[in-house]
Amino acid sequence: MSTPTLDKHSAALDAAENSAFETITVTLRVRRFNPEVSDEVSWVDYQLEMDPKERVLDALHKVKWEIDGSLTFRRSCAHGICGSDAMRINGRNRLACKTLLKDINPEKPITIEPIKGMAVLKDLVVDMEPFFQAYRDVMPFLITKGNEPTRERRQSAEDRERFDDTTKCILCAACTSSCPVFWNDGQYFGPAAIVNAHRFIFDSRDEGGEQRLEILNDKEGVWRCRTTFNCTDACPRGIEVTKAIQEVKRALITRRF
Amino acid sequence: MQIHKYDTVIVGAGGAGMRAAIEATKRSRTAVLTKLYPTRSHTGAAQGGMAAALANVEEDNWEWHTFDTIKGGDYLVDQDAAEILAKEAIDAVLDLEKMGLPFNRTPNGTIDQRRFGGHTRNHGEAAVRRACYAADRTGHMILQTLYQNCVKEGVEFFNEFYVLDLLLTEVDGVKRTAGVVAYELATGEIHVFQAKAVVFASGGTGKFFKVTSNAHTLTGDGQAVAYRRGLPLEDMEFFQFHPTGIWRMGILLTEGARGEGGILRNKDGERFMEKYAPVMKDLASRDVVSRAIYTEIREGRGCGPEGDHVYLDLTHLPPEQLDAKLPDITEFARTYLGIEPYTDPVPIQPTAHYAMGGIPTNVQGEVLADNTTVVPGLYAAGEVACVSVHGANRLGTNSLLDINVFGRRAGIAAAKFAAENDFVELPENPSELVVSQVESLRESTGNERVAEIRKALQETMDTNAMVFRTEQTLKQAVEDIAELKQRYKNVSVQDKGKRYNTDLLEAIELGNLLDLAEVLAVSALARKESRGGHYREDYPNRDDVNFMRHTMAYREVGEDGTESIRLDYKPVVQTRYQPMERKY
Amino acid sequence: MSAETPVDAVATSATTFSPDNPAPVIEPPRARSKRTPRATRTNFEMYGWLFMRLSGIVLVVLVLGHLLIQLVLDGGVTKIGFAFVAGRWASPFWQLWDLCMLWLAMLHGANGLRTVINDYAERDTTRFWLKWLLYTATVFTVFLGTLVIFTFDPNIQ
Amino acid sequence: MPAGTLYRGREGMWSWVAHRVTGVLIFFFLFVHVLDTSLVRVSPQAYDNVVATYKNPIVNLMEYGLVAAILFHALNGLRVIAVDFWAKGPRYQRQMLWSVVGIWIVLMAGAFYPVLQHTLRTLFGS
Ligand SMILES: Cc1cc2nc3c(=O)[nH]c(=O)nc-3n(C[C@H](O)[C@H](O)[C@H](O)COP(=O)(O)OP(=O)(O)OC[C@H]3O[C@@H](n4cnc5c(N)ncnc54)[C@H](O)[C@@H]3O)c2cc1C
Ligand code: HEM
Ligand code: SF4
Ligand code: F3S
Ligand code: FES
Repeated sequence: MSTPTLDKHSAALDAAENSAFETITVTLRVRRFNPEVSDEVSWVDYQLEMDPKERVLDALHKVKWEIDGSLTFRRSCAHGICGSDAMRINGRNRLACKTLLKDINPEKPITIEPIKGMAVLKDLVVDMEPFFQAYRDVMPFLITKGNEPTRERRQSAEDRERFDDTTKCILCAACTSSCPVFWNDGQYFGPAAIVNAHRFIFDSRDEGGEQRLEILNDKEGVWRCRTTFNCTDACPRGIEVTKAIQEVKRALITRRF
Repeated sequence: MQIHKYDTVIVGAGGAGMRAAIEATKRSRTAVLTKLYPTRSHTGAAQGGMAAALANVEEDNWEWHTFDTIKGGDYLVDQDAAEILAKEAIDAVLDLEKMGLPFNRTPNGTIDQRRFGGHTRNHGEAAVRRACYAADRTGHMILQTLYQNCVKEGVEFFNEFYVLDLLLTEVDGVKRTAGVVAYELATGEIHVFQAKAVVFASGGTGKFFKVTSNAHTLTGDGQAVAYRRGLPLEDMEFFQFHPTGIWRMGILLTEGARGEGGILRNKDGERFMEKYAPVMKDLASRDVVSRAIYTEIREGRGCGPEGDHVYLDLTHLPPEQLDAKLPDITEFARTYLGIEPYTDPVPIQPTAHYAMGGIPTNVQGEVLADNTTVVPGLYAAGEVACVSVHGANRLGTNSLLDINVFGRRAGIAAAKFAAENDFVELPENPSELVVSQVESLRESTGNERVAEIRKALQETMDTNAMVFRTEQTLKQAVEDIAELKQRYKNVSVQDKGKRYNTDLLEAIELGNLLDLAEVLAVSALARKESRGGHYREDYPNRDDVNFMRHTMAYREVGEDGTESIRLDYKPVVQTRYQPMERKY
Repeated sequence: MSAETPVDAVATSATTFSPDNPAPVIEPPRARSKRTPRATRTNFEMYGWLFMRLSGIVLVVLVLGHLLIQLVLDGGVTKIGFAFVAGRWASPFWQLWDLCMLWLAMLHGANGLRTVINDYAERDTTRFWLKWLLYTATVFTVFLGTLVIFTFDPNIQ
Repeated sequence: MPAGTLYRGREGMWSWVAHRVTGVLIFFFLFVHVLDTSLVRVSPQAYDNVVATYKNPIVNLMEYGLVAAILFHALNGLRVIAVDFWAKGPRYQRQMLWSVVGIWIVLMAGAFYPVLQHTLRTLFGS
């Protein structure tokens, strides 16, 4: 049995535990839009007493629950696993539930807007259908030929590791809606769809890679990516999105020659 | 109002709903209604693994798994169901693998397995490696894989549709399933779905607790809808408290962390589980560990300035192992606590996690209207249902298994029923109840706010109906809930619009939580014994003579419109295993 | 049809599917949406992309070399004049150099501008006319440049 | 400013913006450059007249700007190619960008006198 670690209480642990609930005043500056009320977009400031260790989602909830119930946003899990609450916080795409106030300079007003490049339906809610359509278009499912084996398909640990990174995607759209190419006309498949294609193209069990590559070889496919890395910076799951896109590009080139 | 007609309607697109949909779509015209986009379902939050006696890494068999499940459930498990669960587990895992799920692999390329609480070799001798896993995001991979296969099969989804009512029509004195009523979030429109068969797979109800691993959206809608339509709820007093939630936040840190060698320690650095469960130690079943943690805290050995938590210590594990096997939960500790798990122990406390109880079903997933009669055409699977394979306490990894095994069964059975039967006529004015519910909330000018009532509900549940319960605390809970239900009548919403009115839906969800919390408290009050997840300090022992039976709670409406709860009981199915004392 | 074929497999296929006669599994790829691009089946975008990288690498040598000679060595811009040009184009090496540079840079730039237009032009007609302008200008410039390099006459007048 | 704020992308995004702007700039310059050079087909005088205007300090300064644009575009182009073809490229894109900027500054400093010497001489005498 290893020795107790408690005498070497680190500063971080101390800080975490001694979090007597101290609050500061933060200003949320939210971009609001409700077509039932007005065609105009407005920015509304909310002053809140919050603990800096709370999440931006907590602040939004505080507004909704205590100030204005009509503020509308999507959320579910509250810990960065369901992909509901991607939004633009201080100009950058993030998950509201994975962003602590203290990490985004709560001294200044925190701006909150819907993600870019998708139709805004109300406040922070955008139309996700085109996003999921692009996902469905890359055939995101295992394609195999021949008879099913009786037991599992074998796969070496290395082969499994090959596509591990891209299996983490939660389809939050933070990447796609941060991509300058996507903002223009929304026709580009977008990084999320490519990430999910990558997950199958590099799965040793899959035999549909060729078809997926053909789809992504299209005019609106991988070649539109300009390596701006916004997607990689935005991904809350830490997926190396641009790297995955480059790997798909290279796979296309090597298989076409 | 719009009316749609489908052979089979599935409510919920979590693991259970989508597993059912894959089967049902192949066999009948199927619609899946879900209040969240399918990939947002809380199955995606599950971390640790899915149990199946594959015996890929060490000797194991489904019979041991059955035993562990029954013992884990403190013998309240229906043993025929547990047997099916353990037996079909193997195919359930292999099916998922064939659908593409990227499990972690052993050196020879088969599915890797790890240890989990309560899973043992040869009836309790030692921990066994039975949990199939994909790092610490097994649920995520299951949810993604099932959604991918729904895309492949062309399953028809109605996303962001809230099912708010179940339609039952009496035909020749028998209540039969006619369909469901749903509210479309985007437009505020009411939709009636006429269906031959309906499968409820709408998940858990943990949001009536404050510290919980459950999502904001887990508000027990399915249970509440069925209950309001006169169907019973089984074993609602059994709620699982997971030992390791992030302190104060409730975000889960998987049991897999202890499966990989993590250790619980109190403020003196002592590995206290050695005292409570000498054999299984940190991997004893969840109810045992949660009680041990609270005992440590109560006896003054808790950590932190207020002594209100203990530590999950992973510091002795090599960082590479943490990165490979537990990347997500270590990330949670960093993000939400600012702690580095390589070097610091993580403050944790038990967190409300899983509803063992729910809508009673038989092993085909058919919903029961009482102890024996099935409701023709109505099915339930997943956390919303109570088969009962989990009895008084669910073993870790058995729920991901449950949703796959019984989701599949329910999907097949429902489609088969739809193929063999005709539509039942819709009741007159089918959307009446929902319309009046929605309209009265929208028009209410009351001065109560949803958030305040919900907060009060969560406070009373955390204080009075958590890990330790007594007659007194439970009475307090019942009293508080009754008062909150009165206040709820005066609740009003600020958003009066039609488009994406989540304000309104939160109010409806709160109504569901209140009903279910009441059932939980009343059922718990009546169960004067301690068993599994239900621990009564005033009755600390298991009482097989009086309470070896399932609770069935019915909603009764008196002549004058007053509501009350009637409790009834149902025998436990025992096949092979006689109840024994439960030791780990 | 062989004797083993179950009768009901044929009979029921007309209307509904039953549990024992599930609907046929549709082979992927599935019905595509309006948004889904028609499979182009050409590698045009890929070649364009590759050309940008390959020409880029060559251009580094050509353009930077050109800049070095024109602007840095031997007194920089000061020296440039008809005589200087005449001197350089007397050698086929420099003719070839400038020719390659002209072609590659123009094609590289034109293809780059094509993507820029694709990105920002919102309406199809705008897009069409802008591209038309681009291609005309490119063809004209390449043509003119080539002509000048090959028909250059140091003894003009 | 109800329209929404600017996206606060990081190095990757801004380097791309610069790459695109410089690329377009160079293209237009090239277009003009081919036109003026073709004057050598008209007459030496015509050519020398135009080139003479290049020796004007303002145009000379613009020339320095052009060099800046080309150098950045070329160096960053090489970085983009490295990102595309070197497996570790995406991971080191930021470091590579700062290297590009570093080299660019050094080269620009080096080009300062040679490119602008004419202007410096005319303005300040030699
Ligand atoms: C943090 C966490 C970790 C866990 N880890 C494990 C583990 O390692 N192993 C294990 O075996 N189990 C684990 N569990 C338990 C297990 O994940 C869940 O019990 C299981 O996923 C429930 O699946 P489900 O399909 O029943 O419900 P969910 O996945 O919750 O899905 C519910 C669905 O119903 C829909 N829905 C709800 N209400 C309505 C309505 N009114 N109208 C329409 N649709 C509705 C939702 O949109 C959603 O699609 C964990 C649970 C949690 C919370
Ligand atoms: C000197 C060496 C050069 C190199 C190494 C180089 C490299 C590149 C590369 C790799 C790209 C592709 C960028 C991407 O796809 O994201 C590119 C784009 C481009 N280049 Fe060059 N280039 C060079 C010179 C030129 C010249 C001389 C011109 C002008 C005629 C030019 C104009 C452009 C344009 C307009 C683009 C498109 C920009 C965009 O789409 O964002 N480049 N360059
Ligand atoms: S790749 Fe990352 S940012 Fe993009 S959808 Fe997936 S999880 Fe979100
Ligand atoms: S942001 Fe867009 S341009 Fe490429 S690197 Fe990412 S997809
Ligand atoms: S609420 Fe689930 S990701 Fe933020």
